[in-house]
Amino acid sequence: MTTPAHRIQRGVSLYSYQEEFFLRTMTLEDCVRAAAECGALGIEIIPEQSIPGYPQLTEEFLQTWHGWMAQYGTHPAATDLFLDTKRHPGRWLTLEEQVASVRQDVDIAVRLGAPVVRAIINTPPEVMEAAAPYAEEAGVRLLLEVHAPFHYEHPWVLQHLEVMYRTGSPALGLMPDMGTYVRRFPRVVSDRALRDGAKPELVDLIVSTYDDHGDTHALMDVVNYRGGGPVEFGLARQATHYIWSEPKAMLEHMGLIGHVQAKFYEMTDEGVEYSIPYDEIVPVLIEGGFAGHLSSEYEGNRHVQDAFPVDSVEQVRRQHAMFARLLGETTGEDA
Amino acid sequence: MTTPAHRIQRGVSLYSYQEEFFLRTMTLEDCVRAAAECGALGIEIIPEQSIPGYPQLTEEFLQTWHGWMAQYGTHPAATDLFLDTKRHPGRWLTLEEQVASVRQDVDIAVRLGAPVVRAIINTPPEVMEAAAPYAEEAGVRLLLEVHAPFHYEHPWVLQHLEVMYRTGSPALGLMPDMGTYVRRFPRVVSDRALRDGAKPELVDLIVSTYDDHGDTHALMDVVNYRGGGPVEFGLARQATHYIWSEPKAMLEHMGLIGHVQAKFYEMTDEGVEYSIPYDEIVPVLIEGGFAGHLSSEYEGNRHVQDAFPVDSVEQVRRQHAMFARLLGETTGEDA
Amino acid sequence: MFDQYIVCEEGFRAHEDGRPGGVVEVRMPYYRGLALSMVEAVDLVLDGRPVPADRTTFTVHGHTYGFDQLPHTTDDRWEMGERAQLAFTTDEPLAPGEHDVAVSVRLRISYMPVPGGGRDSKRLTLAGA
Amino acid sequence: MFDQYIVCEEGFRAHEDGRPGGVVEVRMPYYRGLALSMVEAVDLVLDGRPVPADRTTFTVHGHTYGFDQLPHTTDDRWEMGERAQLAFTTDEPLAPGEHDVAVSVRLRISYMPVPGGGRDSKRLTLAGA
Ligand SMILES: [Mn+2]
Ligand SMILES: [Mn+2]
Repeated sequence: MTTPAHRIQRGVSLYSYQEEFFLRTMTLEDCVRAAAECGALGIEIIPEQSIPGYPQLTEEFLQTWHGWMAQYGTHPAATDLFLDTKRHPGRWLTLEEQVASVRQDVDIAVRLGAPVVRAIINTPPEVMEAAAPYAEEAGVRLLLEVHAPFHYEHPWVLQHLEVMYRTGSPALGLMPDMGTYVRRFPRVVSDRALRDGAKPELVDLIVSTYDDHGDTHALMDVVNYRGGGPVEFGLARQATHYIWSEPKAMLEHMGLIGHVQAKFYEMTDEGVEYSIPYDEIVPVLIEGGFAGHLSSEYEGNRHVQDAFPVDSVEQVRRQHAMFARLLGETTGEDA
Repeated sequence: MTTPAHRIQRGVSLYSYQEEFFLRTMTLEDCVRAAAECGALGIEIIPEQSIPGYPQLTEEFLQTWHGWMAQYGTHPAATDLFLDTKRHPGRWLTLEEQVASVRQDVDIAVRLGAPVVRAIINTPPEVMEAAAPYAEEAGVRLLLEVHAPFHYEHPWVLQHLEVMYRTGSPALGLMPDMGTYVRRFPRVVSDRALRDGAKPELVDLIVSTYDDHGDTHALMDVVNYRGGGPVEFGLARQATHYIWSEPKAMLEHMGLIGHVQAKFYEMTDEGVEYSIPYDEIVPVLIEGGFAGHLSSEYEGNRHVQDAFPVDSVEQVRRQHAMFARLLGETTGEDA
Repeated sequence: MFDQYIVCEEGFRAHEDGRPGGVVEVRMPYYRGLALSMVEAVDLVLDGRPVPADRTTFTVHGHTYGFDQLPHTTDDRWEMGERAQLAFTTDEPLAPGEHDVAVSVRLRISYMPVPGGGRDSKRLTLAGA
Repeated sequence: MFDQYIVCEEGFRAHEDGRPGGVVEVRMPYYRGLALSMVEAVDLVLDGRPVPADRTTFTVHGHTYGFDQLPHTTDDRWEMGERAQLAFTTDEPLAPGEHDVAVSVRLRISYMPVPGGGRDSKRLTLAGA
């Protein structure tokens, strides 16, 4: 198999190890090491998750952080910002406060050494526009995460694209979350609903409606007509949150795409993601000349933790074995 | 103007006078008379709304009812059934109980003299199939109300169509609700939200997203990103309940369509429905050879009652003036 | 759709027999009648204090029920627009004059995935006892 | 996503100073930390009885707050996975042995139109006082 030349780098968002980090069975250093061990050298970090005391970063922490990067051969790939527009009860952050919040996260990215900042999907386009010069000066790209159920034709994303194309700011761009390419319903989610007591025939209805990419508009209603209750309604609601469209839609905006969040729910024993067709996605990224990180976002833990041990490290390892294969890297096994 | 020959009859569902009937400012007889006075001679009745003591019908009531029909020159056009699958707490009606419920409503339709029964959208296809022979024997058609957000390609409706085409039962058919052809957002609904304190720019966003027939998938999210609260969320939810598609879609199934519910929200001073293009719908019904009732369902009262006097009689009168015009009836005014 | 009509402006009165508490008349916020088994709650908050359901009774067209009886009552109905009497017992007699009366109705409507019903509150003047 | 981890199995204890009531350790069901101003409620139900919020206090990394203080506290955070101490006062001292502890956390998460958070309940044994 020959794979075209490409400049895609592999990475991991430490979001992927949330189960173990939450339960304190892995430290932050353990997370960095785990990523490095599967050859994912780009580290994406959510400061509000991983760094107690955020938004303060101590010199000691920074020294440790950069020390790990050197020690494990990793490099900071991205940070993820949140925009807490509802920080204060009863009032919204002003535009100025929102921009200040983004600037603060740009500063943090600079100190951590990350060239990219994920702007969460609720970041308004005018905040992106106002923060762009600051990010540009800081040498950091501010990338809007295009998260399900959004897509490139959605009015909200179109408003962002208008800002990006009009200003032409090199600091602005997109960060697609591959949760926008869920071709079939994640079975870890439907299996969980079954364990929670959902009626199998209603689970089938929901899953097959999703898998047929049919009309989920009134799915909740139909589940109700068929005798569903809260568990089935929850599953039906999930089905309206996932979306599928052709990954080729990224090609049109590839110039803006600086980082990809490789959301996944389950890497099977066969080494493929159950619901997201990475074997179609990765070739699109190669074709488009994508030169950023393909950064793991494991999100299956919440769906299996009730009944099974969560092994995020193994799940990420499997995803990167798949990426190495799809990216044409010569692995030890092949040699 | 010449209008093609047609066999469409005009009618009113007494649902239209719900405000006045609820408040006891109109009696049931007043409702029948009001319909007759606008030339809508087909009376659609919701027994559970209009007949205290349902499901019992006294001989005295029946005599009065048929007396009104004779007195006002009206005739029963349809009854509307509900299927209370959750009648008992903690358990669902069995299939047998559901069929028995439908049969009971068929009996009531027969006693009231109505040739058509509206089957509510939550009626399962297997209940329709099981009740069809009974309805056929009773000489009554059981018509599934195709209500927003359902349409003829929706899996739920497809299951019903499968039963209808497979059994070929003359007792089964469809009753489209014209709330499935809402081309633009009803302004009585958005005006109410403004009176309830919704931010004008968010009302504009919701209305224009609907009117552009854009993606309402994440509309609630965007309204949140833009600072919306409960009133705006309620309006966004409304926007996902209305639907628009081409009325011509009815042509394919016209053989099954035995009655049409002419849902409306506002007849303007200019004599048109603000949001539903009846000037496109009526020609489709004529073209398809529709021979049932076009039966008013006024539903604007709930959106104006907080601030304005409700005049359902005038609203229905205006709708029928419009229908008379679109159906090419010679009116006194033209003569 | 009829939330604003739930609490009737008329008929708010103390018990005739002098027991502490009274009666408020209420209508169902729905466009048809329902068997009582589908009336899940008619909750009363009087002057800001919730009145427990077991201190209220519910009367439609002369038939009185406790709220523990409603779930099993499939052969009687709260008709569309009908004024039902929600009778309640309080510790102290109601003071003459104005009171805040808030009523929330929860209905089990089969075609809806979420509970139906609605809420209303009005400031009512106690009718002369 | 972390509902089942809200109530910590360890650390459920009576007050050391003998006041009636005790402490339960709780974690936030969310994948990041939040400023305390966005923690809208941490409601405790003990053996089926709700404990009013004004009889509880909330401690993160040694800083103790009343729930009336949280809305204004934007400069301290409940970190991801951090065990906070929810201290509560009861009328009677807690009986030794097992208790039902139910905690519901409500969070104001800006990108969500509905409240975030979650709930958990566990049967916990009171640590020897
Ligand atoms: Mn993501
Ligand atoms: Mn209808």
